[in-house]
Amino acid sequence: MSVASTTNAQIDAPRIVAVVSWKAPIIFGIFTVLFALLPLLVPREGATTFRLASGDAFFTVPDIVLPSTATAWVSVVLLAASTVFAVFLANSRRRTPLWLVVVYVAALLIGFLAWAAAGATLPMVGLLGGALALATPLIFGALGGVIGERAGVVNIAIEAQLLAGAFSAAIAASAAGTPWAGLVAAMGAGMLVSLVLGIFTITYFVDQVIVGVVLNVLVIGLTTFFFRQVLAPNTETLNSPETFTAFPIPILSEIPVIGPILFRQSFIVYLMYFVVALVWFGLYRTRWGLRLRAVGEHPQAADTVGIKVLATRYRAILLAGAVAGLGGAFYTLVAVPRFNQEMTAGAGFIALAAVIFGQWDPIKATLAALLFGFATNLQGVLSVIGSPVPSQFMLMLPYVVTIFAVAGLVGKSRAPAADGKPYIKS
Amino acid sequence: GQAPAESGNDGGDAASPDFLPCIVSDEGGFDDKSFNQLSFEGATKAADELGVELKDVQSNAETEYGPNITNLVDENCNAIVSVGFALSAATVEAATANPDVDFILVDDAADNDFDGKKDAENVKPLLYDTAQAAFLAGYLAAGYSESGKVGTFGGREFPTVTIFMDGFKQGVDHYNEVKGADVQVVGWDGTTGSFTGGFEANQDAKQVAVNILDQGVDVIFPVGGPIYQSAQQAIKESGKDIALIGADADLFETDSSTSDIVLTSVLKAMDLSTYEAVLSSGKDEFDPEAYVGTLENEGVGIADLHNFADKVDSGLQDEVTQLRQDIIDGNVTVTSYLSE
Amino acid sequence: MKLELRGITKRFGALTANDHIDLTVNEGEIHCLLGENGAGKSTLMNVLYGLYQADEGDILLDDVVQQFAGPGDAMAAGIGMVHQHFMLIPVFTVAENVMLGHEQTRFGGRLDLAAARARVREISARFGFDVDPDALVEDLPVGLQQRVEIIKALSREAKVLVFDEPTAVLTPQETDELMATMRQLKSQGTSIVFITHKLREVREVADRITVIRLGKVVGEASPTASNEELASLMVGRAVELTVHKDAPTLHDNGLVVQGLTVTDRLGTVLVDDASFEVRGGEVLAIAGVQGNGQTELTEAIIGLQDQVRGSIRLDGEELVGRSVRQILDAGVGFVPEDRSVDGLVKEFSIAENLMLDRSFGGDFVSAGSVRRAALDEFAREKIVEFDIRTQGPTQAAGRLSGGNQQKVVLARELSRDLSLFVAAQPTRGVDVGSIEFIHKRIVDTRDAGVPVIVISTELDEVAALADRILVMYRGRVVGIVPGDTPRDQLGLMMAGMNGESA
Amino acid sequence: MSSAESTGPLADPQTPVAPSRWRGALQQIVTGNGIISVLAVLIAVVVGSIMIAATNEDVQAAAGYFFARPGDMIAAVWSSVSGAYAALFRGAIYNFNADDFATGIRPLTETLKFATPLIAAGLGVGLAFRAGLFNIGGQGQMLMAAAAGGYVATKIDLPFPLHLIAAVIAGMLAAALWAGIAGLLKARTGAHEVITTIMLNHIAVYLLAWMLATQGILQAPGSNNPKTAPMPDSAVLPLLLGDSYKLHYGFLIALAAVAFAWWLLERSSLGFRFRAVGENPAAARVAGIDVGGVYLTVMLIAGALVGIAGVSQILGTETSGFGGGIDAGIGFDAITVALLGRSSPLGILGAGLLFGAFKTGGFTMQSSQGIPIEIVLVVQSLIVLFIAAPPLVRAMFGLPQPGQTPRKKTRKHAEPKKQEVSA
Ligand SMILES: Nc1ncnc2c1ncn2[C@@H]1O[C@H](COP(=O)(O)OP(=O)(O)OP(=O)(O)O)[C@@H](O)[C@H]1O
Ligand SMILES: Nc1ncnc2c1ncn2[C@@H]1O[C@H](COP(=O)(O)OP(=O)(O)OP(=O)(O)O)[C@@H](O)[C@H]1O
Ligand SMILES: [Mg+2]
Ligand SMILES: [Mg+2]
Repeated sequence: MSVASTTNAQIDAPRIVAVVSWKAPIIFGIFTVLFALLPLLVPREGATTFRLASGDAFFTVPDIVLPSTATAWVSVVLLAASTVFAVFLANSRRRTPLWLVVVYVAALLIGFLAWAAAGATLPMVGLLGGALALATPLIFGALGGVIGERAGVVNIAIEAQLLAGAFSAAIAASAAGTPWAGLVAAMGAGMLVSLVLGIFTITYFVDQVIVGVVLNVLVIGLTTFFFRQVLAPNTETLNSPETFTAFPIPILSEIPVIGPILFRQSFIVYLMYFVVALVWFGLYRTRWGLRLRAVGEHPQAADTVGIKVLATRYRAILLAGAVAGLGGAFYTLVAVPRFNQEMTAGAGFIALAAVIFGQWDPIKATLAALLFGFATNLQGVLSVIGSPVPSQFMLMLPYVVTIFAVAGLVGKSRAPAADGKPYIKS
Repeated sequence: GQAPAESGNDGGDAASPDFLPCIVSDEGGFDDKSFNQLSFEGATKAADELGVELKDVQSNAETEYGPNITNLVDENCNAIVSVGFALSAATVEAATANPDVDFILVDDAADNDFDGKKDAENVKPLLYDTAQAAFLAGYLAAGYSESGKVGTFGGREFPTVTIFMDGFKQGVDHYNEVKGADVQVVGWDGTTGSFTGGFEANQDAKQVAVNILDQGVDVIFPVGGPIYQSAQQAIKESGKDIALIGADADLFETDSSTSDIVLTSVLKAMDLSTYEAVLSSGKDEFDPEAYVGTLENEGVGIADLHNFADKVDSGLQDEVTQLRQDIIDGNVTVTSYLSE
Repeated sequence: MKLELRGITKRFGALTANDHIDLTVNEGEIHCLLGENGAGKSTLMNVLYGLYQADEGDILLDDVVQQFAGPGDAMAAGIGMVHQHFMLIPVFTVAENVMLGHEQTRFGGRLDLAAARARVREISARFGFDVDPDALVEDLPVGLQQRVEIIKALSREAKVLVFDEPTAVLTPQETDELMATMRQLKSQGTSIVFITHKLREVREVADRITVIRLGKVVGEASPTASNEELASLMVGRAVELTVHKDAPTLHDNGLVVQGLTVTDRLGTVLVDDASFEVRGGEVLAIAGVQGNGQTELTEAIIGLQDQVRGSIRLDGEELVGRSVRQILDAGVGFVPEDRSVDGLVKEFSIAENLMLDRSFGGDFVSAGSVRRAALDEFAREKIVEFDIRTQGPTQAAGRLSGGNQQKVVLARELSRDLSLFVAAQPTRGVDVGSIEFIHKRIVDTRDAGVPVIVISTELDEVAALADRILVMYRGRVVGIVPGDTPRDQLGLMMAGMNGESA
Repeated sequence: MSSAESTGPLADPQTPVAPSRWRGALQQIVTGNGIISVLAVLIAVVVGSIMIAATNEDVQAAAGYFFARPGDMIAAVWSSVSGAYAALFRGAIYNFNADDFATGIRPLTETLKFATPLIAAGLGVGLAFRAGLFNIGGQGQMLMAAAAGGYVATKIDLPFPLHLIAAVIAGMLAAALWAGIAGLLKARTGAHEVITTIMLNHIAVYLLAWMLATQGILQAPGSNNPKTAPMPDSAVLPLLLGDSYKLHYGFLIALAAVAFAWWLLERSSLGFRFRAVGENPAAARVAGIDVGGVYLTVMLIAGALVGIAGVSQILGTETSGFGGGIDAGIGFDAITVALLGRSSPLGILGAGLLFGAFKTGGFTMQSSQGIPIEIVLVVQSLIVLFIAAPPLVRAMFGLPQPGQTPRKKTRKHAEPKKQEVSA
C-alpha cells in the first residue's frame, strides 16, 4: 500500500461521539415506579430471613434478616437514585455503565424478595439450586439449538428431541437396569430426530421451519402412541428407570452457599457444566467449531476452502441432537422415574427462545435458560412461603420476566447469516 | 402359538349383542394415574363381569368431548361414562338428545344452569366429598409430624384439586384446635397456594415439591395425578424421612415403589362407584340419582397405614378412627363446595 | 506451473455458459480474460477451481490431467482463487479466515491462532500489505478485504492464482499496488489468470489476452490493442466509450447540505461535518474509496440514517428528521449502492419492483387495491424504454442479469417527478453496452434541470459524468474540485491528501 | 424462508401478479406435483397402517400363530386397516352406513366445522409469514379472543345480531391486541417475535385460567369449576344448515376471511408492502415503507384472523361454555396448516379442510375401530413432511427427477448467493 494511505489508516482512528440513548433511564424509571407501587399499595409486615445455609452444610452461614418494609423502601430510594443518575448521564450524553445496571437489578431483586417474602424465610440455596435444576434440560436443549443454528440449520424440533430423549431414556434405563443406558439411548433418540431433520432439510432442501414444526407433532404422536400402547401396560419393566440421584461432590459441595447450589446436584447437571464448557470451547477454539461457524455464516466461502458443507451440517445437527437428547434424559432419569405423555410440556420452545435470547452463543443461551429457571423457581418459592398474588399470576412470572428481558436488555440480535437457508450447490 | 378354532369372531359386537358400555376420558387420557384411570378400571371391571366389551375413547382437547360422546352414541353405546367436570356440558347435551342412553358423569353435578338440579334425567353424576377424607389425612399428618409443618400442593387450581387441599388444611387446623398445637400447612392457606401449573410429572412439579420440603415439612400431600411421582423423587433426593400422602387411589397398592414412604392415601373411590353405575346400567337397574361419595358410604376414605402402622402412635390412629365417626355423625363438620 | 484447459463445456440447464473453451497459461505468465457480463468467465474459473464440475473437457497442470471433486482438490493441486464476490466470513478475523480449511491445531484440538497470525504477518510483510490479523473482516474496507483474499490464496502456496475482477472495488492507488503484487508473484513463477473489465489495467499488466463472448473463445488480443478494439471484440459491435455532455446550465433550485454529521449507534462518526451544495442542472460526483462515508452520506439524504445532525435542505425545505417516505414524496430519486439488497425485492416481479416506492397512492393504487392493469402497462412501457432484457413484466427481478436489474431500479427512480436524483454506483456490475445507456440517462436527467449526485468509486465514471467532484476521506470532505481534475490528483485526495497540497 | 424452486411446492415462493395463476396451479398438479401429493399420502397411509395393524388385537392374536395359519394374520391386518380407513372416510366425508343422504353427509359438515378455526388461525399465521414473521402465538391469541368474546357474550345484554357481532368483534380485537404486543415489541425493540409469542402463549394460558376461576369475570355464576356459563342464544353463531347439522356461520366468516386475506395479500397495496417487508425488509425500508409499522400492522391483522378461530370456537362449536383448553392445539396446528398451504390464502383453505377432515375422521376411527387417536397425528405429519420433499418421494418410488441429467447435477439453479454479476 502507498505510504499515504497506510499511515493515514493508522493515525485516523474513527472519531467517536456520544449518542444519547434514553432507553436505560426510561426502563429504570418504569420499573422504579412499578416497584414503588408494591409496598405502597400492599404494605407487608415483618422481617424477611434470607437463609444462606443449607441444611447440613459443614460450615454454617448465619441467616440475614431484613425488615421487609424498610428494605423495600430503601430499595425504592436506591432505584430512584440510580434512575436519576442514569437520566443525568443520558443528559450529559454519556452511556449507562454496566455497573449501574447491576446495582439497579440487585436492588430491585433484593427489595422485591424482602417485600414478597415478608415474615418468612427465603431458602436461598434452594431457590438458586432449584433454578439450576429447572434450567438444566432447557440448557441442553438450547445448546442443541445453538450448535445446529451455528451451522445454519434452524432447529424448531428441540421439543421433539427432548421428548424423544425422555422417552427412550426411560425405556432403556428400565430395560437395562442402569441410568447410563438411558443416557446413551436419549442421545441416540435425539440424533435420530436430527437425522430426519437433516435428510429433509440438508439433503432435500425442505424448509427447515416446516420440518421442525412437523417433527414436533410427529414425535408427540409417536411417543404418546407408544406410551399408551406399550409403556403404560408395562410400567414395571419398561417405564421404571433407575435414576441419577443427587451426588454431592466431596469438598466442592462444602463451599459455603455456592457449594450446595452447584455441587449437590445429579450427574446430569455436572454433565451439563461440562457440555456447556465443551460446546463453548469447541465452537470458538477448535477447528471443528471454526468450520462449523463458517458453514453457518457463509457456506459458499467454506466450500471454496474445501470444507464439506453438507457433511459439516449433518455432523453438527447430529451432535446437537445428542445434546438435546441429554436434556430429555433429565426428565426421566433425574426429575421423575417415569415417562409421561407430553411431559416436556413445551420446554423445547422455551429452549428455542433461550437460543435466540442468548444470541446463538452457548454461554449466553445458558444464562438465558438460567434466568428462566430462576424466575420459575422464584415463583415456586414465593407461592410456597405464601404470596398474596393468585397462583395463576405467580405462574406467569417466568414468561413475563423473559419478555421484559428480551425487550429491555438485548433487543436486536444477529443470527448466523446462513441460518435457515439450504445450501444448494450446482 | 396355538391357533384357535376357526369359528368366526370379528370384534366386540358379536360377543355381546345387547349391552355396550363406553367411556370417554378428558384431556388427561386413561393413563393419568388419577380419575380417568380409576374410572376406566371401574368400567372395565363392570364390563368384564357383564361379559361384554368396553369401548373407550380418549380426548386430547376440550373441543373433542362433544364429538367423542356423539360418536359413541352413534356406535350404539348403552351406557357412557364421561370422566371429568369438563365433559359436563357435552354430556348433558348428548343425554338430552338421547334419553335411552345411560350417562354416568364423574366429578360433576351435571348442573350447568346452577339451579341446584341436574339438567338431564338420564345422567348420573358421581361426586366425591373428598374434603372429608382429606380432613382425616390432615389430622393424621399433623399428629404424625414432628417438625410441626406439613405440606401440600396441586396440579392446577381446579375445585376437584383444591377440595383435597382444603380438607387437608381443615384437618390440620382441627388438630391444632383440639391439641392446642401449632402445626403449619405449607402450600395452601385456604385461598391460594402452590400449584405446578399442569399435571405433568416433571422437573417443574418436582421443584415445587422441593421448595415445600425446604420449608422443613415432614409430610407432603401432592394432589393431581402423576405429580406424586415428582414429590416421591424430591423426597428420595432430600435423603430425609418424609412421608407422602397419596390422592385418589391407595398409592401403596397402585405404585409399589412408594411403599416405603407412603403414610396413607386419601381415597376417592371412582373405580367403585363407576363400576357400580355401569354394572347397574348393564343389569337394567340404572338409577340416575346423583351419587355423592362420603365417608359414610365409603365413596371417599383414608387408606390403610401399611408400613406406617407401627410408626404412627396408636393413640393417634384411634383418634382418626373416632374422628371419622364424628364426621359421619355430624359432630365435626368439614366444609367443601359439595357440602354447601 | 503451467495450466491448460481443454474443451471445457459447462451447461446450466438450457444455458451453455462455457462452450468448448481452450485456454493455456504458462508458468510465470499473466493471462487476462476479457468478456462482457455473463460471458462465462467466472463459470470457467469456478470449473477450474473445482466448484463446478465441467460437463466436458479436461484441466491439465504441467500436462497432467486433474480430477477435482471439489475446491479442496484444486487447492491441493496448487490452484488459488480470489473470488469476484469475496469468499470471506464477515464475522471472522483475518487470521481465522486465512486459516479456515487448513487449520493448524495444538494440544487438545485447539486452533493455533498464533501460527495463523504469524502467517498473515509474514505474507503481509513479503508483499507490503498492512493487514491486522485480528481485525474482523466485516470491519475492513473492501480494499483490505481484497488483500485478505490474496493472503488466503498465498498462504496455501498457490502456483496458479486466479483473480476474478479484483479491481472493481479498489482505488486507483490500490489497483496499482495490486498490479505490482501481481508482477511480483509472476516473477516468482506464479501463473496468474486475471479477469477485469477495465481495459486500462489489461493493457498494463497482461502478457496475453483471451476474449470470451457468449461462452466461447472469440479470439486472442495483444496487450497493445486499443480500448476500442478490445471493447468491440468483447461486445461484438462498436462501443462508444465516452459520454457526450454539454456544459451545465445551472438552475436556482438544488440541495444545500450544511454541517452534516452522521454517526452509528455506538457513536462512531461516519460523516464528519460535511457541507456542500448541488444546483439544478449539474452533476456532483462524490468520489472516494468505498467505506469513507459516501454510503452514509447518501443514506442520510434519503432519511435512512437515524443519528444525523446538521442540515440538508432541498429547494429550501429541511429534510433532516423526515421519514424516508416523506423524502421520497418530496421528489428525491435514489439508486442504492447495493441493488440486490436495498434496491430490489428479488422475489417480486419486474412490475412489482417498479411500484415498490409508490404503494401509498398515485397511479398504481386506488381504494387500497393495486391497479394491476395500469401497473402492467407501465411496466411494459419501461421495459421498452430502458431496454430491459426480460421475458415480460411478470418475470421475477432476481432472475435478471445484473445489468438488467440495475435498469429496473433506474426505470423506477427516473420515472417520477424528481427534484433531486441520487445514484450510488449506478454502473457497478454492468457491461460496457449498458454503461453507455445508463450514463446517457443520467446526463438527460441533469439536462432536465434536476440536481444529480453520483457516487462512484470508479474514476472513469466520475470523469465521464461529473461537473464537479467532491472527494471524501474518513467521513470528511477532502475537497470539491472541477470535473476535469486529473485522476492522479483525485487518487491522492481519495487517500486523504488535501486537494491543494496534492 | 428458503430459496429457489428446487425446494418443492411448499417453499416455492409465490410468483405474484401472475395472470395465469389458475392455469399455473392446474398445470402444476398435472405435471407431477399432484402425483407427488398422492404418493406422499400413500407413504403416510402405509406407516399409519403398520401402526394400526400392530395395535389391533386380532392381528396380535393371529400373529401368535402366524406360521400355523398365515392367512388369518393377513386377513386380520386387512380387516383392521381397511376398517380404519373406511372409518376415517365415514367420519370425515360421507357415512355410507347412514339411511339417507341427509344423515350420510353429516360428517362432511363436521369436517367443515372443524376446519373453520384451522383455516382462520392458519390465515393468521400465514399472513405473518408473508411479512417475514413467525407467529407461534396462535394459542395465546385464540385464548384472548375466547376470553374477550366470552366476556361480552356472558356479561353484556344485547339483542341477537348485535350481541353476536359485539362478541365477535371483541374477540378479534383482543386477539389482535395480544398479537400486537409481539408486533410492537419487534418494531420498537427488535425483540424476536418467536420468543415473545411463545411467552405470550403461556401468559395467556394463566391469564385465562385466572379469569375462569374468578367470579364476576368469566367463571359461570355460582360455579366452582374453571369454566364459563353457556353462551346466551343472542350471542351464538346460528347454524348454517338447520338443526340437524352443527355447522355454523363461523365457517362463512372463515371463508370471508380467506377472501379478505386473498385480497389483502394478492391485490391490496397494504399487502404489497407486507410482502415486500417479508421478502426484503432492507429494500422495503429504502422504498419508504415503515418496516416497524408493517410488523405492528401485520401482527394486529394476523391476531384478528386468529381471533376468528377463537370466537368461532366459543360462539359456534362449544356454545355450552368453555374452559382453559378451548384453543385445543389449533394455534400450533395452524402453523402446519399455513406451511402446508404455502402461506397463500387458498392453500390454507385447502390445508385447513384436509386437517379438519383428519380431525373429524379421527374421532370415528377411535370410537368405531378403537384406533389410538395419535395415529392420526402421525399420519398427518408424515403427509406434510413428504409433500414438502418431492425429490425424496421421487427417489423412494424410483421416479425420474424432473428435467435433469444424472445425479449430482440434478439440483441446479442454486442461484448461488450473490451470483449476480458485478464489474
Ligand atoms: N449457477 C448457475 N446457474 C444457472 N446459470 C448460471 C449459474 N452461474 C452462472 N450462470 C449463468 O452463466 C452465464 C455465465 O455467467 P458467469 O458468472 O460465468 O459470467 P461472467 O463472465 O463471469 O460475468 P461477469 O463479468 O458479470 O462476472 C450467465 O448467463 C449466468 O447467468
Ligand atoms: N440463476 C439464474 N437462473 C435462471 N436464469 C438466470 C440465472 N441467472 C441469469 N439467468 C438468465 O440468463 C440470461 C442471461 O443472463 P446474463 O447474466 O448472461 O445477462 P447479460 O447478457 O450479461 O445481461 P447484462 O448485459 O444486463 O449484464 C438472462 O435472461 C437471465 O434472466
Ligand atoms: Mg340444572
Ligand atoms: Mg464473473
